Amino acid sequence: MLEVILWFIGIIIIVPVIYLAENIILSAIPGQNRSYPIQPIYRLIKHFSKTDLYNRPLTRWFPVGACVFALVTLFFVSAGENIMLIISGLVMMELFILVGACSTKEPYGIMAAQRGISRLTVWSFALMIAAASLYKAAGTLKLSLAIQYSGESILLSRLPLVTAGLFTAAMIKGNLGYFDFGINANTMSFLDTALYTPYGGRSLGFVQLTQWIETGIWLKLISFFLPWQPLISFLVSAVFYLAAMLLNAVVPKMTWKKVMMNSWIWAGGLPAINYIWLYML
Amino acid sequence: MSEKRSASLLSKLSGFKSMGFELLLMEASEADNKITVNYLLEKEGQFESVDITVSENTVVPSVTLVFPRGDRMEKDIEQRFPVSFKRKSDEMPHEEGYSLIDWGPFHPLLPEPVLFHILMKDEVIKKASVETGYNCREVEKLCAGRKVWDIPGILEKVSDANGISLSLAFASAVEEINAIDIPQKARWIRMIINEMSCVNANLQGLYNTAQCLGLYGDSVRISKLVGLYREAAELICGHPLLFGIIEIGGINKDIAKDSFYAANAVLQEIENELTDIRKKWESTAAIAKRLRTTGFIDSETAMTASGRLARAAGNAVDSRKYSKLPYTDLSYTVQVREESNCYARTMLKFDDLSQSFRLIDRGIESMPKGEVKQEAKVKKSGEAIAREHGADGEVIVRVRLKRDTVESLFFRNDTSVNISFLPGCLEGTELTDFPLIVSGFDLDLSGMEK
Amino acid sequence: MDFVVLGVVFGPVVLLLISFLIPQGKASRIFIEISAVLFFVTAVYLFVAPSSNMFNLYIPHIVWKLITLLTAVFILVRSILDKHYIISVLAFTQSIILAVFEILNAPEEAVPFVSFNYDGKVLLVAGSCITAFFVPVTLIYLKKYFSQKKAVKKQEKQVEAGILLLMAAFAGLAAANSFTGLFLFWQWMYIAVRLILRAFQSSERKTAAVVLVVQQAALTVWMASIPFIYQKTGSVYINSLDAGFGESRVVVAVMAFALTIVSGCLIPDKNIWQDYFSVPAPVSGIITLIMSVLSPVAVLLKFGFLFTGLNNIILTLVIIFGSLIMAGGAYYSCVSRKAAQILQGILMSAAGWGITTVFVSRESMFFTVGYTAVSSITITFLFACITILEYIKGTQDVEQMYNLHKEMPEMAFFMSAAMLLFLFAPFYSALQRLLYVRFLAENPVSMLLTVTALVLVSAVIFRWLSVLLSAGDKTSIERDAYPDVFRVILPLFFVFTVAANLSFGSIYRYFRQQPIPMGSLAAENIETYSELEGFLYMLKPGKGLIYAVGVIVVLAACFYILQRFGKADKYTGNTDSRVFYHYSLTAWIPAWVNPGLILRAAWISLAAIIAGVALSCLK
Amino acid sequence: MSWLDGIRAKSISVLQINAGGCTGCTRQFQAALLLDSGKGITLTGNPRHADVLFVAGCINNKSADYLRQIYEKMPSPKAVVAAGTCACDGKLFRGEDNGISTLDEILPVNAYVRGCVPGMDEMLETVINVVEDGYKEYKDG
Repeated sequence: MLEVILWFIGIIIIVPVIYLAENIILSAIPGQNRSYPIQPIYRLIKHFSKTDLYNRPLTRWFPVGACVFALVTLFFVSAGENIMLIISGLVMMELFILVGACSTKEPYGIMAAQRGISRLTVWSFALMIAAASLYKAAGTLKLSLAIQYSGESILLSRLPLVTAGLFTAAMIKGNLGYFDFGINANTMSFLDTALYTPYGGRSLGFVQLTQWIETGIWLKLISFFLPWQPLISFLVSAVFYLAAMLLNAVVPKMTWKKVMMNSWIWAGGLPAINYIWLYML
Repeated sequence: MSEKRSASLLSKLSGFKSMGFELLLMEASEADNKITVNYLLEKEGQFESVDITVSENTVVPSVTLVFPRGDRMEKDIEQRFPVSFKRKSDEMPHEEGYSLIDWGPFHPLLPEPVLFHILMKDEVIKKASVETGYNCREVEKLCAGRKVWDIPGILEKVSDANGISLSLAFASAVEEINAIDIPQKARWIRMIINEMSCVNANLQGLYNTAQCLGLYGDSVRISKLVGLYREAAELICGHPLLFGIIEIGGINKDIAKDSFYAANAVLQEIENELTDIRKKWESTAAIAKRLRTTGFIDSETAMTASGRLARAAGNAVDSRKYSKLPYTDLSYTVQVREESNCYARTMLKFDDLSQSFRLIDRGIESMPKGEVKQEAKVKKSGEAIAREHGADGEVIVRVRLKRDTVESLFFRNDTSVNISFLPGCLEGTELTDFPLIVSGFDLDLSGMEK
Repeated sequence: MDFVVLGVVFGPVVLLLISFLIPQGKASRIFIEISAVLFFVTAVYLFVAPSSNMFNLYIPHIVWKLITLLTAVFILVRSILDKHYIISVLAFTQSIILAVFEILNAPEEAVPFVSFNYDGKVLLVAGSCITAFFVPVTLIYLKKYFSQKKAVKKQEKQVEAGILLLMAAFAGLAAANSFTGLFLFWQWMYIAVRLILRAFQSSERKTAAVVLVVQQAALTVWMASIPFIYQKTGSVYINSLDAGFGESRVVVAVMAFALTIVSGCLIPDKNIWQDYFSVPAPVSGIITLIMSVLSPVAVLLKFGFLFTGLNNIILTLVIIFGSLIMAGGAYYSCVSRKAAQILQGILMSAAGWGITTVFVSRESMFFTVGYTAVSSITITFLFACITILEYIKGTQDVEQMYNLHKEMPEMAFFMSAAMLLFLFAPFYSALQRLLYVRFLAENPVSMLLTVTALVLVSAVIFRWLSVLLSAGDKTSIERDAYPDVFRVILPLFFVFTVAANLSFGSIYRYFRQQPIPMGSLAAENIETYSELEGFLYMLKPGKGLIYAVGVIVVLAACFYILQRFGKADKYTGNTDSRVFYHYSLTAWIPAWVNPGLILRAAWISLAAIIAGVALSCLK
Repeated sequence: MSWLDGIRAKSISVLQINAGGCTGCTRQFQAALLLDSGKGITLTGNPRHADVLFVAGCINNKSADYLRQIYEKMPSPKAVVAAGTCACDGKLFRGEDNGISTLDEILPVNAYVRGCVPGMDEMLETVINVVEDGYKEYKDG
C-alpha cells in the first residue's frame, strides 16, 4: 500500500518537473521566450485564483468530474490494476472534458470537442490493441502481474511497436509535434493548448491539472513496457516525453486531418502490426 | 440609371481595357446632390479618366465586370456616398449541414482587425466573405482642409506597412504641383527610409507567416529581428518607426553618414539571420509542402491583381517604376516567381527583403553630400497623382491643392485591389490553412480603409 | 408439447387472424398492444417457470407439414399476384419439395417440434419485451405518419399484421428444433417483412426486391438440402446432426450460416440496408432488432455445436465475417447523421458481435446471449426515444437535440443514461471477454476489426452524448404535443432497461446453474472467465449496481442543474455562436479512400472464400 | 502587494488587440517580450485564458462592440491596458464625426501607456505593475 501511495505522489510530481525542465531548457536556448523556471506552477495557481464566467452552467463542473476520474485512474495505475479499468477511466475523463467543451455552444469550443472525439478514436484504439497484445504476450491484463515479464525485458522485445505506438498516443494527448489537434494553428505553449479553447479561469485550472495527471498516467503506462526497474523505466519514459516537448517548438503544425492520418498510421498502425506479428512468432 | 447610359459606360471602359489600360483608382465626389464617380485608368504612366455623374440613390453598373480589381473601391464609395453598385452580393447562404462561423475581427493570427464569415463543412471552407471597416478612421476626410505641412505627419501614421511610402508620395505630389525640386541628398535619404519601412513591413509579414505555420521558435526569432530593425531606425532618425522626418521640400533634419553606416551594420545582421531562416523553410519538407499546397491563384485572376500577388504569378509589375525617388540611378531587377501559391509569396518576401537591403546599402554608398532641405513655397493650386513604391506593391496618392491647404486627398494601396481576390482564393481550403493564405496576401487594411 | 410454447408461437398468429376481423382504428391498436403484452408475459413465464408438462397437447407432424406447405403455397400465390415471377418459381419448387418429400415420404419429425432451451428463452424475453414496449410507440407514431401521408387504412393494417407475424416468426425461430421448422419460421419472417415493406411504397426499391429474391433462393436451397441431410442422418432433427456424416457437416454448417446471414440481411453494405433504413424509424428498428439481431443469434446458437467441431479454417473465416459485420455496422453508424441510422449501425454491430462469438465456447455463448439481449433492449429504448422525438419535433437529427433537456428533460436524461450504460460494455467488459474467447483471441484480423468497431461505436455515442448534455437557449416545442401514453411507457421502459443491464450478471449465473442441454462443449478456462470483473456484465450485481446508480444520480444532478440555471445567464454577448453542424467522424479520410467500397470488396471475397472452402470439404 | 498578486505577476497571459490603425504598438510589444524584463509574460490568443487586455490603435464604433465582448469573456480579475496615443486619447485621428472613441469610453481602463510609439520597457512595466497592484482600476489624480 505504501508503495502505491508513493507512486501516486511520484506520478503527480513528475509532470511539473518535466515542465520545469522544458522551461529551463527553452529559456536557455537563444531565440526562445524567457520565463520563470516554475512558471507552470505559477500559472496553475493563477488559474485557480480566478473566477470562471460562462453562459452555460454545466461547463464549469465537467472539468471537476474529469479531474476526479483522472485521480481515480491514477490510483489504479499506481496500484497496477487491470489495464482495461485504466482505459475506461481515461475514456470517461476524456468524455467529461469533451462534453464540457461542447456544452459552451461556442463554435470554437465545439470544434475543439469534435477534434477531441476524432482524437479519442485513435488513442483508445491504440490502448485497446496494446491491452490485447499485452494479454497475448504476458497472459494477463493486470499490470502488476505483467511487470514481472517486463523485468525480463520480454515485453519490450515482443512488443516494441506497441510501446512506440503508446508513446505516440501520449504525444497525441499532449498535442505535441506533428500530432497537434489545436484549434488555431499556433498553440502558444503546452499548458495553453488550444484544444481547451472554451475553458477559462478555475475550470481551466482543473483541466490543466487533469492533463498533468493524465500525462503522468500515460508515462507510467508506457513505463510498464520498458525492461528496467520500475522507477528507472518511468524516468526514461519521462525523459522521452521531455524530448518530444522540446521538439514541439520547432515542428510546423498541420491541418488536423493530416494530423489524424499521421496519428492513425503511427499510434494505430504500429500496435496493430505488432499484434499481428505476435502470431507469426 | 438608364440601361443606355450604363451600357455606354461599360463599353467605354471595356474599350479602354482592350487598349491595355488598367483601372488605377475610383473616386467619388458630391456636389449639389449630384455624385460624380471618376474612374482613373492608366497605361504605362499615361492616364485616362472617365467620369459619370448621377443623382443620389441611383444604381451604377459595377466596374467589376470589366475590371475585377475595382470591387473594393466600389465598396469604399458605397460606404461614403449615397450611390450603390449593381454587384453580386456576398450574402452567406445558410445550408443544411454547413456550419457558419465567424473568424475575427480580432484573432492572434490577424495583425489587423477584419472579420471573415466562413461557411464550412468538416473544416473545408465552401464560401468565405470579408467584412472590413474595423479600422476605418476616415483619414482622407480628416486631411481635407488642413495645411499641407501637417499631412505627412498624419499619413506616415496611417499604416505600419505603407505609412512612410504614403507620406513620401504625398510630399512628392505637392512638390510636383509647386515645381519644387528637392536636394539630391534628401531624395536619397527618402529612398533609404522608404526601403527601410519596406523591410519593417516584410519582417512583420514573415512573423505572421511563421505564426500561421505554428513555428513558435522562428516567430520569436523574427520578432527579435523586428527589435533589431527598430534599433536601426532609431539610429537613423531617433524614432523606431521612422516617424516625423519627412517634410515637404526634403527631410527635416540632416543625418550623419556614420549613423547610416551603423544602421546598415544592424541591417546586415538581420539579413544573415533571415537567410538562415529561409534556408530552414526551404529545406524542411513539411513547411515547404504546406506552403506549396495552399493559396493557389490561377494566372488570369492574378493578372488583374497587383503588387506581390501579381509578381508571385509571374507578372512583373515594377512598383518602383513611377517613383520620384532615385531608384532609376540604381539598377535593380523586379523579383518574380511563377508558382502563384503561398510558397511563392513567402519566398518573394525574402527576395524583396534582400533587394531592399541591397538598395539601402548602395544608396548609402552613393549618397551625395549637401543640403537635405530647401525652402518650399507652396502657393500654386492644382492636382497631382504621385505613385510610390510600398512594402508589397504601390501606393497611389491623388492630391488637390488650393494654395497651401489640401482641398481633397485620396490614396490607395495594393490591398484595396488584392482583397477582392481573397474570398475566391479561400474557397475549398482547410480552415487551418486559412490564416496562412491571409498572411500570404499581406493585407495592409489600415492603409486600405484609411 | 408444451402448451405455453405453442401459445407463444401461435398466439400472435391467431391474434393476427382476429385482428383482421375487428375494424381498423383505436380498437385494433389496443388489441395489438394487448397481444404484445401477452406475448411478453408468456415469455417471462416461460423463462421463470420450469417447463410444465401439465397441459401438454400433441400436434401430429402432419399438421406442421401442412402449415409449412400452406405457407409456401401462400407465397407462391402472393408472388404471382405481385408479378414477382422469380419468387413464384422458387416458391413453387419449395412447395413441390415439401409435397413430395415431407408429405409423401413422411420423415420422422423432431419431437417436440418447438421447444425452448435456455439461450432461446433469454432471447425470447428480450424480443418480447422489445415488442411489448416498442410496439405501442410505433403504432401511435404510425397513426400520425399515415394520416400525414394520407394513406389508406389498408397499409396501417399491413404494418400491424406484419408486426404480429414478426413476433410469431421470431418465437418460432427461437424454438424450432428441426430443419423444416426453421424453413417455416424463416418464411413467416419473410412474409412479415414483406408485408411491412409493402406498406411503405417508397421503400419498394430494386435492391429490396433483390434481397427478397435472394432470401427465397437461400430458403429454397435449404429446403432442397433437407432430403440429403435426411438420407445421411435419418432425421431432420437438428441436434441429431453430429451423428452420422463426416466432412460434409461443414457444408451443412456453412449452409446454416449462409441462410442466417441472408435471411437476417446481415450484410455490411449500405445499399442493401438502405431499403430497411428508408422506412420510418420505429419500423426499421423493429425489423432490424427481430430479423437481423435476435433471430440470427437464436438460430446460430442451435448450430453452435456444429461449428465448434469444425476445422479452424472455416471457423476463422466465419468469425472474420462476423467481425466484419461488426466493423461495418460501426462504420455506417459513424457516417450517418440521422439518429435512426446511427442506431441501426450500432445494432448491426451488436449482431456482428453475436455472430463473431456465438460459435466459440459455451462461456462466450452465455455472454453473447446476454450481451445481445441487453444491448438490443438498450438500443430499442433509444429507438423508442427518437421515435417519440420524431413524433413531437418532426426531426430525429442528432444536431437538433441541443436543447432537448429543456424541451423534454426526462427523455434527455433517460437517453443519456441508457447511452452511458451501453458505453461500458465495449470499453470495459467486452474486450476482456473477447480475449478469453479462444478462437477470437487467436484471430488477429477479427480482433483488430472488433476493436475498431468498439472504438467507433463509442465515439458515435460520445458525439451524441456531447450534444445531449450541452445547453441550448430556446425551446421550440409545446409540451401538450406529448401524448400521455409516452409519459407512461417511457419511464417503464427505462426502468426495465436499467434492470436488464444490471441483472445480466444473474442471468449469467442462471445459465451456469442450468444443466447443459444439447451437445456439451468444453468451456476453456471457465474459472478465470467467470472471475472476470466488469462494471456491468459481472457475476455479482454489486459493482454494476453502484456504477449504474452512480451514473444515473450524476446525470440526474446534471440535468437538474441544466433545468435550473440552464438558460444563458451572466452575459449574452455571444454573437459568434452561429449555426454549427458537427463533423462527420470520417471527415479526415482522404477522398481516394472509400471505406464503403473496401467493406463491400471484403465481404464479397470473404463469402466467396467461405463457399469455396465449404465445397472443397465435399469429397 | 499580496503573495497571490506576486504569483500572478510572475505569469501573465496578455491578449493584445490592435483595434485599428498602424500596428506599431502591438508589434512593439511583441518585440518587447523578448527582453529580460518581459519575464513571465506570454501572449495568448484566447480571451478565456487572458489576464490583461492590451489594446492599441483607434477604436471605431464597429470594433467597440467586439472589444466589449472580448472583455466579458475574460475571467476576472482582469485588467485593461491602453497603449499608444490612439487608444489613450485618439489625438491624431480623432475628428468631430469620424466615430473614433478612446478606450476609457468603452472599457474600464487600468493603466495607460502613452506615446507614439511607447517604449518597450514602459509597456512591460505597466503590464506587470497593473497585476502586482491587484488589478486596481486607474483613478485620475
